[in-house]
Amino acid sequence: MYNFLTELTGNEIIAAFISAMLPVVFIVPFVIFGVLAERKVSAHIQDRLGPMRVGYHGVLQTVADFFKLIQKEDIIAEGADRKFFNLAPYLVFVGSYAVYAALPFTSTYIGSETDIGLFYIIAVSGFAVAGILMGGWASNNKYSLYGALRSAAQIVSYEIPTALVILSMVMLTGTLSLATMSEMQTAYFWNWNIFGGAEWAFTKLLLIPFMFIAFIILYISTLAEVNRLPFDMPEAESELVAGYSTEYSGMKFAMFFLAEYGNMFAVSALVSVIFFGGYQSPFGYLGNSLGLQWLIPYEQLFWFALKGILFVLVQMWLRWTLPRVRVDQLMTICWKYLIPYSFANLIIIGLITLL
Amino acid sequence: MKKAEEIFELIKSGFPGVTVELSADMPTEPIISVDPLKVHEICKFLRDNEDCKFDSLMNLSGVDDANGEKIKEEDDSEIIKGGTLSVYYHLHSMSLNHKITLRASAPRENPEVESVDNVWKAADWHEREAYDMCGIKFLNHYDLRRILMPYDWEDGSYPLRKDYKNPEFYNGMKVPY
Amino acid sequence: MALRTEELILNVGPQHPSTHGVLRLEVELEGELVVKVKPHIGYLHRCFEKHAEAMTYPQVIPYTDRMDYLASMYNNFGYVIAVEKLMGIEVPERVEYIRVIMGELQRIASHMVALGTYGLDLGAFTPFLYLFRDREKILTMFEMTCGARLLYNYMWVGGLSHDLHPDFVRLAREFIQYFRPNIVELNNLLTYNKIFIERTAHIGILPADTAINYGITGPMLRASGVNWDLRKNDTYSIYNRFDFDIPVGQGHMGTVGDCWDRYYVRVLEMEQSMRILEQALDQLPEGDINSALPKRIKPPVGTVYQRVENPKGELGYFIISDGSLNPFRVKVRGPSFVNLSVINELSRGHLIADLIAILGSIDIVLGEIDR
Amino acid sequence: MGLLDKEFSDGNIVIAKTEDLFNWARLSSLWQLSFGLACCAIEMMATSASHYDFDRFGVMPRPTPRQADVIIISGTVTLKMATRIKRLYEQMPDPKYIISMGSCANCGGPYWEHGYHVLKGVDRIIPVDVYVPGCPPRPEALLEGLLKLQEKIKNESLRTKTA
Repeated sequence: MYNFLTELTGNEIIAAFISAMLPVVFIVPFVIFGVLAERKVSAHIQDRLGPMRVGYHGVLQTVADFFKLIQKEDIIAEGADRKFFNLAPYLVFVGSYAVYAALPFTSTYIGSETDIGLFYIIAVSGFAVAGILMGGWASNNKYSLYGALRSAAQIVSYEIPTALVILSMVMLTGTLSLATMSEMQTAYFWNWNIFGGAEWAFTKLLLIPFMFIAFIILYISTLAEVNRLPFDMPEAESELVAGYSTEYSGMKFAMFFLAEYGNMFAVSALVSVIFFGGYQSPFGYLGNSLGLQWLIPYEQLFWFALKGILFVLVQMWLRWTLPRVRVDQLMTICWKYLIPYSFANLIIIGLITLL
Repeated sequence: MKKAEEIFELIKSGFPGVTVELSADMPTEPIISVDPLKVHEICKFLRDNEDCKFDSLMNLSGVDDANGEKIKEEDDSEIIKGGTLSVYYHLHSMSLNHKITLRASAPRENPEVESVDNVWKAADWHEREAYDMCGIKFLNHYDLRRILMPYDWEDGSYPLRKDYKNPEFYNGMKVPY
Repeated sequence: MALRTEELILNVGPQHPSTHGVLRLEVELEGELVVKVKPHIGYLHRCFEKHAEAMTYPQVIPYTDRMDYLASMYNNFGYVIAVEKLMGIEVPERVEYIRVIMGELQRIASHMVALGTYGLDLGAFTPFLYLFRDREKILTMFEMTCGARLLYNYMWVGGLSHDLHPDFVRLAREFIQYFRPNIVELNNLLTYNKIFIERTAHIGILPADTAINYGITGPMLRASGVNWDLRKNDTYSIYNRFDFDIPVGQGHMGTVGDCWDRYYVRVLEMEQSMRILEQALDQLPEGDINSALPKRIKPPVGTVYQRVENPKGELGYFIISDGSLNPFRVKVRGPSFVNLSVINELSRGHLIADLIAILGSIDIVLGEIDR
Repeated sequence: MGLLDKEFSDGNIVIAKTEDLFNWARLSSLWQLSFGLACCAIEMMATSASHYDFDRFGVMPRPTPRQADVIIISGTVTLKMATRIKRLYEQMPDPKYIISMGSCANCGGPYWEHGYHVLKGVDRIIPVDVYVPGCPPRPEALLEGLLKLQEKIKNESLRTKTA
């Protein structure tokens, strides 16, 4: 995309700027949709209606929330460390936003056609930890501090199983680029990695169970990385009031909110790229059969968004069904179960690919 | 299962020289009056004695008996001089399923009663409440602070005394309607 | 300068999402470990006992409503039978039955809030709303009978304020039919959830002897394995006519007397309450509810201590009468007041998340702790 | 409170439209502080629960005062609690609103005469926007109070100071 824009405009800076701003066009509507969906999904799970009064069935609820939040007074407590306090929400947002640079939305649109997309995503999502830790510390509030420390411990721990699963997938596909990985799972859904990849061999059948294990491990650890219930330790409402965001008001709080929902989609998209073919359609393209080549990218965007949103909906479903685990149990799940299993999985997948 | 009279006899024989009285004319429950400075010993005895086994304290209440001399003040309010404040103990034995009520009355000017909170832990908060509300001082209580009223409430102002007068202001907030 | 460590003091409350009101806990923490909990109460001290001294006997009843506002019917119940005992009033059969019906419905409603908010404390939001939805049905029945949803002033000394609504019996039966499957749903959703069990089993274990020494009563005591229910062991009203069991904690998932047991005892108690309800509805006699209402309520000089099994434990009224129209002294022994005093014992050495779980399992109502 | 320090002397169409948008946003997204005091808090919970569903009006509970717009004083305010409520109110960012729910918060309710430890009306310490009478008010009454508050916000203006 960047190369295309450079040719079009002839200016690297403008091209970089435009390609950097493009995900906003996606994220903001998604967050508006996501927050509303969260409230509607939770409401319907809980036998009620959710927002109904703002627009038709409350569709404008998040818009109203947004306009209200920009009107709110920006409070910085006297004991807070102003510099870090102000910086933190942006850092958290950067952490979740930067991930979008490497996500292939369609076969033609990808922010940065880097070869090490997976590596980049793992690295850059660490930004959020720094931001949360900074915000929690700078707030000078004990609840925030607890939230921040929990969050740091949690995200850092869960990076490991994520990385291990991704590593095993890299072994299978032989690429670190998300675009290539999506491209390899083309055509029909039985070519997806979750069904053993595109290569037709007896190893494909052997791989399927281990792929499912890898998928479950990855999904659980991404759930923990974005601090969603049952792993929402950092903001555990009933224990830590609102965790690291306790002291934030107005727009800065909205940034945290934006980052959270942005992150939710980012990790869901990552899961879908790695296991479910990313932007690939499960049963061929309408554009191909109709002979309309220009239609294909739009179809791909549709499938990409659909898969991402599906996983986001699962995250919501889990959130409104399960209770929260305790902080030490969280660590137990990670270090005693997920990491050993993902190691074993890594070895087995490695052996199968050798066959 | 023992009757109040039998328990009364037990206490009397266990503590010679200590004033204990039984008022059995009450319509619903007989009450044993005991010396406020011997309450701890008697309660311990009642808890540990094989025939009593009062293992739980149901209730402990501080009461202003208002039996002293009522003096009219200039502003038409009354204050009470003399008389007693009482503490009522409702004991119950879960294993033997019998109950007894004790009363310890202390003089109003110096209401000191022994604490029983190391006999029954349940007494801890009840005693703090009786102190908070009636101003009864429990000797040997490890942590006798106000419990319901704010810690900075005026000293010597105990709401459940019959001659309690409400302050006009507390922390700059008007108290009366 | 040498490095040193000290405990961190965290103030939980009075405004905190899971203190169930305006309780304040001063928690000493070592990292996430709780070293000591110091409860500060009194943020809702509404001077009940002073009001009781200034009001006539019937006028006190609305104030009893406002103590344990989740179990108002039962607060009325305890107070009126205490005064009746003092005056020696026998109430008609129908009144006794209606009181038991109301009391048991109230017990179910109170346990619903207890279980729902307990789920909420552990992060499960949905069971809370399901239980509140079902609770509305009970409130509707109460409203039909006496016009109020929460604070009823329904039981009077010697009688009741209103007779049952003609539809009441049918609705109550329908409610039992409706609610039984919902308990199963609750169990599937929350009780037997693996995460929930992990969070509550082996947490905050209360041994039976400690419980008795602290004066703990109600579901909390029963969860510690003590078979003790005032409805059976110190029976009042007509509870001796009904056939029901007393659920006790058995340590199904962990140790006897842990948070899960305290939770589960309440689930089982709802079922037992429905059994009592069914029997009471079947036996409900006809009759005049007002025949025993005294013209003037002026009890003789004397004292009475009457205790009843409130949904939270032993609710005792100690009334001293000096023969006038106003009580001389009313002291209330609130179950939550006593139950809460054990929190330091229970939560020492647990994590801060467990402290919330333990606090929730005690099921406190601040209105009654502070009175 | 006026939202801007200086008044706009003559309203023009731009200000009027912006104002409408902002008022609409404020009134449709009133996040309440999840904070209960006494009996009324149970009715407040019932209002948030499935049957009455506060969420329909965009009311969402927030546990921290920093993110709340409206605080519902649901129950008796005691002297010990009064200073804390004042502090909570001060911790909330502007624009903020207060619903006083129930007789106790309005005027002391049944505790007005002998309540030596009860503050006779929360308006003695913080300004109240809407009073909801009742002991406790039914959930419908609280919803009505919320609608009244929305009406009030609708008529707020950037041009004149309202308080």
